[in-house]
Amino acid sequence: MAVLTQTPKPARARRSRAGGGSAKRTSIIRGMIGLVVLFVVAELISRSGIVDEAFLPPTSLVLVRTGELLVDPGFIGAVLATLQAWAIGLSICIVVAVSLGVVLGSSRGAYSASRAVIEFLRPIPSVALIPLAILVFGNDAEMKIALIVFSTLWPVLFNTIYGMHDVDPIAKLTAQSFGRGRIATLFSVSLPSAAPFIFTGIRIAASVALIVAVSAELLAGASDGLGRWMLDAGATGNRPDLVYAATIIAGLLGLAINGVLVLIERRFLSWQPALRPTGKGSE
Amino acid sequence: MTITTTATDLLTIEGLGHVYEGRQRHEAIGRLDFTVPEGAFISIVGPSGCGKTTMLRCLSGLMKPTRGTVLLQGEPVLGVPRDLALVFQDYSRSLFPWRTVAGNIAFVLPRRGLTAAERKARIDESLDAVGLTGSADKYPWQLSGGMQQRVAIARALAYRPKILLMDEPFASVDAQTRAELEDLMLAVRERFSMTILFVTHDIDESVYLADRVLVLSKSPSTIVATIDVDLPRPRDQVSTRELDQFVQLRSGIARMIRDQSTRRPTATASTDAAA
Amino acid sequence: MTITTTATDLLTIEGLGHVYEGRQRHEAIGRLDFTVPEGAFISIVGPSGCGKTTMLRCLSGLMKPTRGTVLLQGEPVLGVPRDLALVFQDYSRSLFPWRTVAGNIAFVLPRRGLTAAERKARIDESLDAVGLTGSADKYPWQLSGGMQQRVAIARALAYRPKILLMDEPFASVDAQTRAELEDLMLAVRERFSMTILFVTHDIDESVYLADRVLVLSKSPSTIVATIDVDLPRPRDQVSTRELDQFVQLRSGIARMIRDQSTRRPTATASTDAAA
Amino acid sequence: APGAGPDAKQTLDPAKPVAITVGTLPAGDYAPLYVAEAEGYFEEEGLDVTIEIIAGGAVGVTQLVSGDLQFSSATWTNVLSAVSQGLELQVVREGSDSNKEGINGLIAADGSGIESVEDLRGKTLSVNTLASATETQIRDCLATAGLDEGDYELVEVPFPEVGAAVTQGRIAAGFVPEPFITIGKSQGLSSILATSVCNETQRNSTIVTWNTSRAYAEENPAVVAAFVRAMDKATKLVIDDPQVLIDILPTFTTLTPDLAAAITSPSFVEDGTPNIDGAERAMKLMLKYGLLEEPLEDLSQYAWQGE
Amino acid sequence: MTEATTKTTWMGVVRRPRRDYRRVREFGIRWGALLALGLVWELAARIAESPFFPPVSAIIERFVEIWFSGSPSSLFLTERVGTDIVPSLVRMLGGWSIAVVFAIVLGVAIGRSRVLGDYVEPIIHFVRAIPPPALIPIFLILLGFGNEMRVALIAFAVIWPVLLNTIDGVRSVESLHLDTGRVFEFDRRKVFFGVVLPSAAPKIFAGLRVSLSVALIVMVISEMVGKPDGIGFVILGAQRNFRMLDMWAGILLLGILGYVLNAILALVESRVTRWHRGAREGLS
Ligand SMILES: Nc1ncnc2c1ncn2[C@@H]1O[C@H](COP(=O)(O)OP(=O)(O)OP(=O)(O)O)[C@@H](O)[C@H]1O
Ligand SMILES: Nc1ncnc2c1ncn2[C@@H]1O[C@H](COP(=O)(O)OP(=O)(O)OP(=O)(O)O)[C@@H](O)[C@H]1O
Ligand SMILES: [Mg+2]
Ligand SMILES: [Mg+2]
Repeated sequence: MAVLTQTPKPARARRSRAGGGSAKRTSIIRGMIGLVVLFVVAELISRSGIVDEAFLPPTSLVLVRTGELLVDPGFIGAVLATLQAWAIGLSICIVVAVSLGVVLGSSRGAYSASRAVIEFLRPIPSVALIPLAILVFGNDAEMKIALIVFSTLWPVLFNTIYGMHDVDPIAKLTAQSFGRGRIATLFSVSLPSAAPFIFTGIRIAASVALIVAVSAELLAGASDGLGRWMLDAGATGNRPDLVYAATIIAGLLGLAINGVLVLIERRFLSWQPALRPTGKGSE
Repeated sequence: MTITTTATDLLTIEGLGHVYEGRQRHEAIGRLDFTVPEGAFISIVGPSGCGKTTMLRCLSGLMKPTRGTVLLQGEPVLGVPRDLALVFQDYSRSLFPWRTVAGNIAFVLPRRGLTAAERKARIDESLDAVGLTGSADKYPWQLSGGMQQRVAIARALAYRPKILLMDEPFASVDAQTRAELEDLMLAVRERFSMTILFVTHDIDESVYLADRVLVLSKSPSTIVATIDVDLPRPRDQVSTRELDQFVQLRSGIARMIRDQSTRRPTATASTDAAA
Repeated sequence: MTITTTATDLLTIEGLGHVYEGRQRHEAIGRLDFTVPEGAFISIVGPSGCGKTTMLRCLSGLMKPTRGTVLLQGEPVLGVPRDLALVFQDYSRSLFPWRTVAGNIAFVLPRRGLTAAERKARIDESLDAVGLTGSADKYPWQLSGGMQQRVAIARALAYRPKILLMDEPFASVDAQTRAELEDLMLAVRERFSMTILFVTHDIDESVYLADRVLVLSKSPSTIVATIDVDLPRPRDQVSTRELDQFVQLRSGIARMIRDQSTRRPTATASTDAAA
Repeated sequence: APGAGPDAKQTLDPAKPVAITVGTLPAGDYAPLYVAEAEGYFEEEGLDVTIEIIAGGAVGVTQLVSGDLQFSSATWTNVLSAVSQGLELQVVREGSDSNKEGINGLIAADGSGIESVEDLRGKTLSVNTLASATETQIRDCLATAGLDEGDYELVEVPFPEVGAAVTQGRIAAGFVPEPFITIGKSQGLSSILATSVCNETQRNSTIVTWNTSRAYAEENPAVVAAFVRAMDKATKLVIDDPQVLIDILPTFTTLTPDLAAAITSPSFVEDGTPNIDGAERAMKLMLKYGLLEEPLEDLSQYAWQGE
Repeated sequence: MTEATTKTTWMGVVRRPRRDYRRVREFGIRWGALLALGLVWELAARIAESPFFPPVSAIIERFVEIWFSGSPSSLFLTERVGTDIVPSLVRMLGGWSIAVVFAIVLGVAIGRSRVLGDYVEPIIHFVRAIPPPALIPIFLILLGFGNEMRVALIAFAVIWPVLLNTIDGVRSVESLHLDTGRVFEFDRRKVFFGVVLPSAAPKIFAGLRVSLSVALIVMVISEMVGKPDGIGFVILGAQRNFRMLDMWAGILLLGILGYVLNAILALVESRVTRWHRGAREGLS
């Protein structure tokens, strides 16, 4: 009789999610390994002599500078100034973009009325608006915040709209069939169901906000902040090591922010297929 | 309790028809006219794809039919009427994955007018009725298919609707549980004086539960037969099913459905097969 | 064709057990030991939530059981074996919404070794077999629940597996179609000499189709009874079901399931109720 | 503001200081502002000064007009561009000029074969900002040396990146000011053209100007006068005592004290009265290189007439 | 639901006209809103008379003058289209396409493999938080001032939204679809193109849309150093010389470009994910 052949698939060890602690530890360790590899590669490039060390200092040196900067009160002050603008800008953005996204994602009319305006405004780069922002808001935190809000609005808005359009109609019908009105359905079905996707938007926005904050400081020479600090270190002191150290700190900030957001997501959105502890067949 | 024509009509369906538009236009419902008296238990049977789900959607106001009207106590149904609940055929998708079983049920309870203790009691009671006492804190995706289906039923029961529409609600449960759920439906119907429309593929079940069975033709569907079921109540899983009348009714309906399913032209006349 | 113990065992299940880990640990399968002879048609019945779906997932290699082994022709199953197909209980979610009905079926056909005409023939043939000839170009979400379920069946049949696992595949179709599909299963089993494991809640169906019925206890499940069905073949919807032996078998199984479902302690001994 | 009106006294009461915000950049040319602040000259004049870092001369000018800043540093080129577009500005003081060798220049890598201006023919060189005073300066110097506009290509490279770009041969030479010339020496880069003194025009041209908006100047002549006096005093101090500059540089830039001592100090202007001839020369270059379309009439109206 | 509609459909009259009407109305609303915005701007600018905020009419006039006042033989395009718009667009699309391909492939890999995700996700979140302007020096050193640097910078910035959305989309693929693929012995390619991509497509497209506007933004940033060409330089140069009309014309150009590119993308999207809309809207 016919001989059945088995797929020559190696036994893929299904990672036990039972010991959540140990699984978390493995993934942290793996992440560290990844970062270490990144720095080793960067060190090799900077030592390879492709570029003069005077201009591209060795990564190890930059890391030493990074360590020094972390205890430099002047530098920390600059970082805090940036973070403050970041936090305010992102909060405003989330409130505005999510509520706008919910309205536009659930109403056809509002969606079509806004589309042309949005599509037109969205690609206008915040950097092109810097002089105007300075004009209207002055050269300090308000200007940065305005630019942050303007540029982070879009990822959150779009992910919210997409998320709202992606809700399973049966779920919406269910709520309606139990007498929930449009608004209630919106809050109790559409919003939770779109939440993971909105959250991805927020994660994108969180780093865009950081980028815009630092860029605005760097390009507009804002009066305070990490970007201003980098500008000074580069332009008046010719200290590329310090500039790169500050760049690394910008990256580390992003990593930390993302870490916090992931924790929040695990805590509140653990029902998603991707995060289920015993995902059926998810490997 | 048998239904007489003098009872008030809760729902009046007149010339109902539905066509799914789109590139492939499909006429799902041809023309349906019937009434649902208050407190009635009506079973609906018909070949797969004949438009039963479509019909329930139209009755519940979730979908606007392309033709005809649905009147609830004489008023046209525009939105979903208060006090109406629907158990979806696609139960697994109608449960909210971000809420636990208890959370899914709590979701449909009215926000006001219930104390916390009452809410809890309702949830426990309805879970108990469908045999899921221990699963209140699980998520839907941690349950088996049949258990999910029972959660959907429990949710509808906890809502205590006046009109309950059920779309093949027992398709995924075992025979024994099914029998228990059938009796549960009869009991809650009495207790809360609900009006129930019940779509099923199980002909025995349709007869066992109902005051009246509607047999639909295949798509575009029309009513092939309206069969009043005069079996005595209270009904009993063993003795009722042994009645001659029951056996007659079910084989009559089975024959009609067979006629519909096989690929012969649709029967035209609406006949009263029994009673 | 009846199964004798001398037939080659295709699948051997030894000490199979599964525990769902997580915050709420759940032991779904207690311990299962059984064998599936080549070419057998085995029905599996058991109360809702007892672990039937879990078992099929383990057998098919989609999930690694926490205990025990599954041997396919003596080799442990690690991945999904080639030539194995599974009809999921959650049919509506297992269809690809971005492909038409025909596309869903074409998708599982091997890319090589079939000409375009052969592919088309296979698709048409399988759609025809489940009575969906006209729906080839529709999308799954344009179909009724029962039609979607039949697409899932057609897809598995078109694949022409050697081993076919089916999880309540007829739950959403009407009685007449169900009977036709039952006979279809028997026919394809003969024609392509498939080995079929068939989960169902319909006890009549389990007996009518199978060479052997496995009755599972409630969760954590064990085998309550292994019942060899010695009904003559070919089977017939009317005459087979009228046989005394058939009636005996089904009532025996029904009793066993009733014992499982009601909240009494699990029966311990595995008994051969009939045969 | 107290003492408003053209006839008011030109001094302020130190007991009731007037708050002003001054925009500038953290570089040597702007040191007098920091000195005046550090030495308390502003306080003596009745000014409470906040120093704000600006993105560049042009943006600073925008902020003057919007009222965000009361004074800010820029160049004549910035000012003339702005007034040609209808922004009302006044230059109140000149800060530094170009009359000194070694404060800026074109640098090239040693051994790259680029040793004189003539070697730049057909090559790419950099300035930090195009459409600015530095562009006109470079073009003017190269024209003096015999290179026409088509003989070379100009690209924009920020000062800190010039060293790397030149070393790697991505550009033949790049324009940098101090401290990059001094730093470059230790990295194998040397100046092939001292742009500050490349011809008579450049030798006499102003680099930094201190400006305010016309409206502010008209309404607050006493404040402007006080600001000017404090700045003049600080400028004189820096010129008289070079150590003052060396000491103050590390406080507002990231220069190390060693480097601050090593670099060529800017050429501060002793009498900072706005120089209309210098402005004329800047305008001619702007017209020549397309930064202005039409000549402006009566440049003296853009200079603060003072006490 | 009126008797009239009942009759028309009953007699088999196709319901096309109604749908066309809806389209027209949507079109009207969409452009009406933009027009209204423009009018408000025009009025406000005329009243305020700020040199920094000129009226729209003047901006449009200048916009046409700079780029669209050429001879009929050159389709009314001026020479400046060749130096301002074309190089920018080529770089932007180049960087964007490279990033998109890379991001989708990487995103699927990470979305499918927990282990790979564990290793590289921290790197991704680290690197994506670095502001592109801060990277200009490194890119300058490694790639020079030419197009390579600009394309690389654009690609670098654009990759993140697509990557993140792809990972997210892939992780939320219906697990039963993957199981179905395993049961029917789909090979990797088939799983990738047949299951994962289509089902993640809606989310990937959300990322693509965001990334398109990011690409325009970074295009402008990248044109602030190096060769003086492109839209970014036009805007920047105008800002430096206080030519507010030119600057606004440049911003208008960016808006229009963004709109057009996005419209093209939306068209592709609606083609590719037609099933999705059907599946989501078909029931209501
Ligand atoms: N969204 C849709 N678009 C187009 N056609 C549809 C849509 N939904 C259902 N149909 C078609 O309408 C017909 C009736 O579907 P419906 O779901 O009402 O059937 P049903 O009686 O509930 O069948 P089943 O017993 O199989 O659930 C079917 O032929 C189906 O193909
Ligand atoms: N992902 C999961 N996580 C935790 N528990 C689960 C999960 N999936 C199933 N279970 C539990 O395992 C038990 C067996 O589930 P399974 O789906 O195998 O039952 P079944 O026999 O197929 O039932 P049905 O006939 O209702 O489909 C159930 O009690 C269910 O609650
Ligand atoms: Mg249905
Ligand atoms: Mg199951």
